[in-house]
Amino acid sequence: MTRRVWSVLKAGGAIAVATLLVAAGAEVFRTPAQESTPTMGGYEAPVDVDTAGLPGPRQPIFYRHDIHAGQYEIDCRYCHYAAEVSFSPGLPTVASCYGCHVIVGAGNPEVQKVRDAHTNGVPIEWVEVHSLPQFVHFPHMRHVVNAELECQQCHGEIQRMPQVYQFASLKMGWCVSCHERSTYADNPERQVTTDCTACHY
Amino acid sequence: MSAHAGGLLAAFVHVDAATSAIRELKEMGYKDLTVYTPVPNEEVAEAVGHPVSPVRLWTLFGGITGAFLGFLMTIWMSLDYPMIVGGKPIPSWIPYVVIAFELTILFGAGATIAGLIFHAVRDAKPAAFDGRFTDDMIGIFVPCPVERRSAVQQLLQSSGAKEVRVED
Amino acid sequence: MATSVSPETTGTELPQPTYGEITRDIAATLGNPSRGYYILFAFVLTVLAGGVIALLYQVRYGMGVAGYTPPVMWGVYITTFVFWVGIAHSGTLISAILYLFRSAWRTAVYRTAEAMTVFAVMTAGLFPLIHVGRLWYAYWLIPYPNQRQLWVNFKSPLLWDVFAVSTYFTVSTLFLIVGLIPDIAAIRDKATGWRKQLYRVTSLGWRGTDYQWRHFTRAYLYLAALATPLVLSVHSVVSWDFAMSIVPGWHATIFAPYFVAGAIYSGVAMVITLTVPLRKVFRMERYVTVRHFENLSKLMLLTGMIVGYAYVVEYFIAWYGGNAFERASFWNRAFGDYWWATWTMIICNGFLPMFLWFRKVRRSIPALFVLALFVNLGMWFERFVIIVVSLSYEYEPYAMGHYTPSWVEWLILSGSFAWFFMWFLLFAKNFPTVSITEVKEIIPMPRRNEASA
Amino acid sequence: MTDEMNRRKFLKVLGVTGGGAATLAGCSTDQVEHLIPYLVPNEDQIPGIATYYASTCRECSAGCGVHLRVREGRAVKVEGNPDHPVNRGRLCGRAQASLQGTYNPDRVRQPLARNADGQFDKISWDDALGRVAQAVSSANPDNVWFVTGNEGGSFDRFVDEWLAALGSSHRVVFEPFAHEALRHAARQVFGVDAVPSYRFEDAEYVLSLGADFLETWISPVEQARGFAASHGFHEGMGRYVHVEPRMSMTAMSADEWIAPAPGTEGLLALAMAQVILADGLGRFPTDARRLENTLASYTPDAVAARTEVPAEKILRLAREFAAVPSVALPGGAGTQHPDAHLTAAASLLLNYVAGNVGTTVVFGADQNVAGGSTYTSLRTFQETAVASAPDVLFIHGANPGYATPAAGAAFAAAQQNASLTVSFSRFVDETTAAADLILPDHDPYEQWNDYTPRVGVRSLQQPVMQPVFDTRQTGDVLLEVARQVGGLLARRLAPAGDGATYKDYLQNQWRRVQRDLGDRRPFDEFWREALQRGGVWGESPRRTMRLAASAATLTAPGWSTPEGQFTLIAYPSMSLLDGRGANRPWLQELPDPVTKMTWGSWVEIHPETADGLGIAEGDEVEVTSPDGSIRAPAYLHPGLRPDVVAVPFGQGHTAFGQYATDRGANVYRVLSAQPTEFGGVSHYAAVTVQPTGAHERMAKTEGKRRQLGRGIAQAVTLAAIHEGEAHPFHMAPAAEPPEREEHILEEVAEMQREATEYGPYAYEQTRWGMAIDLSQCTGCSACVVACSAENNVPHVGADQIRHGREMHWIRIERYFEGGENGEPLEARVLPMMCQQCGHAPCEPVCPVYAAYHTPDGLNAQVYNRCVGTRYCSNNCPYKVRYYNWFDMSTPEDPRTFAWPDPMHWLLNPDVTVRSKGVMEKCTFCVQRIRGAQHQAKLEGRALTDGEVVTACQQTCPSNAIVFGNLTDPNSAVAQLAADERGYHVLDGLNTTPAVTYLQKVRNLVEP
Repeated sequence: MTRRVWSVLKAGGAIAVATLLVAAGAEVFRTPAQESTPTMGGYEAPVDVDTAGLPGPRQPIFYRHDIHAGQYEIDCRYCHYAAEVSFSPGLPTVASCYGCHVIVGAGNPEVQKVRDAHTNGVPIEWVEVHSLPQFVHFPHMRHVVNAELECQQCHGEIQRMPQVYQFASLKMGWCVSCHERSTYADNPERQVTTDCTACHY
Repeated sequence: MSAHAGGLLAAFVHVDAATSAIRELKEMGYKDLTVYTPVPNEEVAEAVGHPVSPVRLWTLFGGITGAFLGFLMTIWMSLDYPMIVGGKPIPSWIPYVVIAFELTILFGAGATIAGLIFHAVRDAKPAAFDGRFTDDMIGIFVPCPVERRSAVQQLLQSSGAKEVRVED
Repeated sequence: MATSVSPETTGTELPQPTYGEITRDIAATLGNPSRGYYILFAFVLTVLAGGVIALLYQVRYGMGVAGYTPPVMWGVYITTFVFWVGIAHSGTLISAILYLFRSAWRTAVYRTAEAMTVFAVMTAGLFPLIHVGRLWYAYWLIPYPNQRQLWVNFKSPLLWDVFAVSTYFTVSTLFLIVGLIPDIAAIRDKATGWRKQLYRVTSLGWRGTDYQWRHFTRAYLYLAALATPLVLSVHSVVSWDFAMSIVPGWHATIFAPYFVAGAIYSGVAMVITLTVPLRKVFRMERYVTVRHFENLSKLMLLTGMIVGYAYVVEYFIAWYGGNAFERASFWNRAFGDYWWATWTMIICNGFLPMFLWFRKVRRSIPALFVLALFVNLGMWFERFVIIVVSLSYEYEPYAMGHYTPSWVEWLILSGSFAWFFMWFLLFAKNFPTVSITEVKEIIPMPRRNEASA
Repeated sequence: MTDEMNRRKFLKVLGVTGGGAATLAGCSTDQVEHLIPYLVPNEDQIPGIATYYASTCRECSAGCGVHLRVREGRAVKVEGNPDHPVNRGRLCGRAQASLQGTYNPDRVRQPLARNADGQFDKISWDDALGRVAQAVSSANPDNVWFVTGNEGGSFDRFVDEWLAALGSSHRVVFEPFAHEALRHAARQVFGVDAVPSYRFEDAEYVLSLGADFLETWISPVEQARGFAASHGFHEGMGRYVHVEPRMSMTAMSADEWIAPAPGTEGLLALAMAQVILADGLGRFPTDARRLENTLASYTPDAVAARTEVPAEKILRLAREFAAVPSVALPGGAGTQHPDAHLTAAASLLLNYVAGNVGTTVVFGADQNVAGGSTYTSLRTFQETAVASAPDVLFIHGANPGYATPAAGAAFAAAQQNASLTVSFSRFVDETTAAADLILPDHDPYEQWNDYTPRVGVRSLQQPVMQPVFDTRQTGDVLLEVARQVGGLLARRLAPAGDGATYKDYLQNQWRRVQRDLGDRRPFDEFWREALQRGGVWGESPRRTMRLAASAATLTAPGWSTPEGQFTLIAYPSMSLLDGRGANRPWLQELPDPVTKMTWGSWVEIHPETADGLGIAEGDEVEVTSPDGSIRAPAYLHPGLRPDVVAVPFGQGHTAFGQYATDRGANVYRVLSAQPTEFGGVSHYAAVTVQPTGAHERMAKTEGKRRQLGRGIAQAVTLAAIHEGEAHPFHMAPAAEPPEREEHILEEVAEMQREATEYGPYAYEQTRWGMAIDLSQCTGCSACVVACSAENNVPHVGADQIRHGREMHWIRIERYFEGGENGEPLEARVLPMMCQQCGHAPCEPVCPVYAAYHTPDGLNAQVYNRCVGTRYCSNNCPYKVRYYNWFDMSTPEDPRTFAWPDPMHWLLNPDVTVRSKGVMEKCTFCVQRIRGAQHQAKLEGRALTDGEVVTACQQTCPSNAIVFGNLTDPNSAVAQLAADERGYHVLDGLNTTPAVTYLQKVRNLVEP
């Protein structure tokens, strides 16, 4: 069968199923996660934020992505150092925070927490924001290196977030909606896989 | 019991009496009789003289829709997220026949019921009723204005009605 | 419709009851239940509770609490599923097929059979759920649009089951309800108190008017026409669960007809099992007569012989086909670990029904009752043998194993019977188990000349 | 509380991970997980990426080199060290399970001291050290004893030095299987106390006199490699004859199995030597002539009666043996009966006259089989201890309280006499349970140490991760004690220096090693390289041997059992060895390669004998000897002489943790405590066998024992191959697929090309496949454990196994052939895992696509999609799908919980932990495939053949498994798949499996 015949079939089928399953048809044709390109530079993070109103979990330290990534335009991969090589993006070691904060931010109570963590040798227990079920394996490096995606595409405008919250649903339909319409960065001929064992094993 | 226009309600024991009464009433021009029988009875039906019920068309179209949707659904769904199983073609219509068949029956039956309800409700007209009609008696309700009632009652009794009641 | 029917074919004995008597007698079966009824009902509920507890236990700890022993991955649950689906079939056969064939004698028993069908399917439908490992995800078998954007595999016979069984349930329920409407109306006009309210609602405003009958008769006819191929398809589909696989002893073209015959066979047996006591309790001897039982037993004899023939063919083909695995499998059936199950099945289904050749047996209610019980037992074992015994002796000798059901499975099995009888008891006391309308229908309406003469 | 501390410490290095056994819940992403970053950057620890550290396996004396796969600071898998001369990257099952020792929930988590009412109290290290120091300083140095196992390295020397410094010489080395007979024989024949290395690869004829060289004897992995090279199919493949009253796993690979009268293997060897000498067949050294008189009386006819082996057969064996480079191996139970030293000596003579000594039997590269341990030295200790109560008794790395006759009664008595017993054991085994103080040692993978498996090979151990519990390395403990005791002890240990640790001591030793090797580099460089390689090794030295005078004094070995009794043969368990593996659930659940029994003991009885005694399989029998009796269910083993019963070692523990305690019977109870002439324990005993009337459903994984002519495990004779008749059995003539299928494949291919990256289904690109050469597979089951370790396969316990619910994704099927009406008994093994069928019957029946076919030819199983209808398993002809009957991964159900803390740290983070109600099966290690594909993609290149290695293939000691891309004609697997011996199991079903088996080749005698 050729793709054309299918698309016809698909179209016909789509209508049929829509009529057949009016009830919940919406989700079938759910729109992919909207993209957003980061706009860096000249951004002034608000000085004091109403923490009560912020979305996302409260972290042990009120770390401001909007200041670090937004105002000072520190590259995400400076702290999340493993994103280009590993499944896991990696979390900055307390030492690497301390690297700057030994000088910077004196007097700031939140910064003080980092310093204490370093001096007492007690690791910081961050609350996980983007968590996947254990039966899903998400290779960050493939998306960052090969697919050349911006972090913001899945994580949202991190550089504008005083407190990080989950931007995308991270549900399967969300992954698939992108995969099934994407092709390879280095080979537009080849469609990105929608094979189950790409993530589930 | 006065959701209906006034009229006469006659109860018959004998089927032939009832049928003759129906015929005569129709000759007198009473088209909108309501005849009650405890069981479906062909003589009565014949006397009343309705055409064959259109419900069967509902059945037919229901069935066809079912078959059509059955194939569309199965084929479209297997193409929407294609998966290879056991080296079989992705849309393989042969096994899908089963699904199509079942949906044919399902939709056919559903449509039949729908048709039954639709037509029964549509044809419904207000008329007086007596509990015995579901038991062992045949009932005829003749809606007629007061001035003509005596004539009709006359007719009904002569044709052997067990009792004739005036309903308002 | 059958207008003037001779007493011989009506099956009701002379003197024919009048319409009034019929309504009265049948309405009398409803009324307020006796103490015995409540005791029986309480017992049924207790057994059901046992089954439910067992099921919860299984869901909590996993399928392991059942006796499954790989390679036997299907056991009592699927066996019982097929058993109940089978039971369902004769109901539709008697109510739909015999209706199309205009065989008047069905009128007395078809309502019981039809109710049995519905409740049997309701019972059967539970088992696929009970037997899946992740009951809480069973709804994934339904093709509904979901955020995963995944659909179901329509190539899988299990999917066919989902559709076949649910369709069957819907259609047979509609069929039952439609048939009930005029009767309910009849009772409505006799009943009093809360029952009258119940019937007023459930009779959907039926009055037996000319136009109502006009559409009703048609609709009923077409429903019957649809139910007939359906009933044949459903058990064929169930049989394909097995026939479509490569398991020796399952992979056989004969399965569809074989299963359908078996289904009707077991169904008729169940009808007899139900009607005999019912008739006693409700004093229905006048309507449900020995003649009806004789007809039923003839039907049982016929299907029984088809089943018996299927057994013979199975073994013959296993030998004649020359497939080593097939042969081994069947040898194992007859002489392996499970010989007892196999022989129970062959004796109960193959040999015992042969007694029905004798008119005496056919007309003796007690004999029929006992025989029917044996057939029910035998038919359960038939499914057990086909499913469990075949699986226990497949291709890989190293992986062969022996399965024995656990207490959980026995509890759930008995619970399923309780579930079935619970519904049946409720039905029998609240709705006419003999069709008022159709029994009347085969008795000609009184005519004047008769009266004068 | 201390556990908590440990967990903290662990998490500190854990890096980014949820850790633990998260289970397969729905699709909910809402559990709150915490992320704990590293405190300080750890350059060789990138979250999500595995690091490998070299170390040494200390599960037995073989000392194989290992690589530990470390993820987020926790070791998750053991793999062989490819550079290591002993095992060349391969491992046995015991090594694969060694991490279950590290993460064992029953480890001693901190120092313990016995209180007044005999219970153990938790104490601090300071307290513990104080007590020991106090005891030592107040003790009479000459009354301090130190019992160790085979330490075989610097620690060995360290203990001696420590004792010497203290002024004691009472060092006792105890290793249960110490091969005293071999050493005794070497002394008698060549005058050296050594066990040579056997070079299988150089031998074309292998004659085993009871040696289970593929299971436990000396160095199984190394020998398996050599044996595969010699006996695996190739031009001029070797022949293998096994002589033993019992068919062991090793014997199952034999071309010919000869069951002589018990204890007469040596006699057979002597007769063969006699023939070779008399007929002048061998290439023997001239001085062998001196043996003529000694051997004269052992003509084949003379010994035929006693060995019950026909004379002409002996003659034939002798001729075959002498004709080609050959090797005779004494070992196993055959060298553990009272006359076993003679058997061993006889085999040395046989090797000598056949000219094998120096070629296939190499002295010089002597094996460290037991660190010089003898049973008699332990006896001496026991007697002295009873006479003069020891002040302090140290125990490290040995469990004599279990692994000696009468289940260690004598040692227990001696231990009772000691005023203080200090155990350094990691587990509360029988010996430790009776100790006063427990100072738990680090796990081998947590400590600095080294080991010398054989002369010329020095293997290093390094800590690959933070200690799991509050344990300390015994070396450091002893140094600390020395410091606290002060005085002579402290001063004499000066080389270690003040405040020095055991690591410093070790490095000093290695400075010496560097000097000996004449290495001029700075030490640090040498040390780092050694650590990276896992040790140092060079050409192993050879010594030429000449007969000693005593060689001529050799007499005939023998063994006799009174009328009406049976000969009991107690043999080492392949998985539990002497019982030290008994607390590793993976090993307990690993089916015995011969009987397929798990989780317990059994008594092997010949079916005829069983009939005679009215015993059916599963009946409990009582085996009684003058020294005691044991009870265990009977297993009817056709590969056994009717006058012999056999019982494996390893079970019947009274302590040693939840997995070992009160399971099966300890066969040591029926063995005589009397040392044999060669100073060992006799594993033979004359016993009576009585059914007790009890019966149990046995926890074994085998269904039928015969393959009912279905050609599952196939074999072909070498002769047939030479005549070009290696035609595998086919269920049905291999049929061409009808056109219908062709065009289906076309559509499907087209479909897939558009659908995915990994290439079309019609196999123009990748199709992953496997080839398994049955002529090399020995059934050692290492792959089974490796698979469990890689894929988080849980153990299910004895009860579930009785229900046939074992979970091993790969299983070793064992079928018996022949053995009836005269024809010889043959056993065949076949590793069976998911065949990844092209037309997989399991796929179409799944209602939810949980089982489907990936574009690269994998038969995938999506756990989180599975609803558990189990239809796929019914429809799988190979029965390789395994179902989660219970929840093995959550503690809610203690009956089946497989990962009690800290065992769950062993879980492979790359593989989903399956939960209750889902089907699972072999995935061809899809996580490794995808991992390799990701890596290749990152590096912008294509995958190369052999880049993806499955866990089973990686560990296979005999290199029987090859994995790769079937559609690449140049790949190793594709070429093997095209081999004339190749066949698919049940091919007639047209399932087109991706696994090709190559027939076993039997090198039979030409008739």
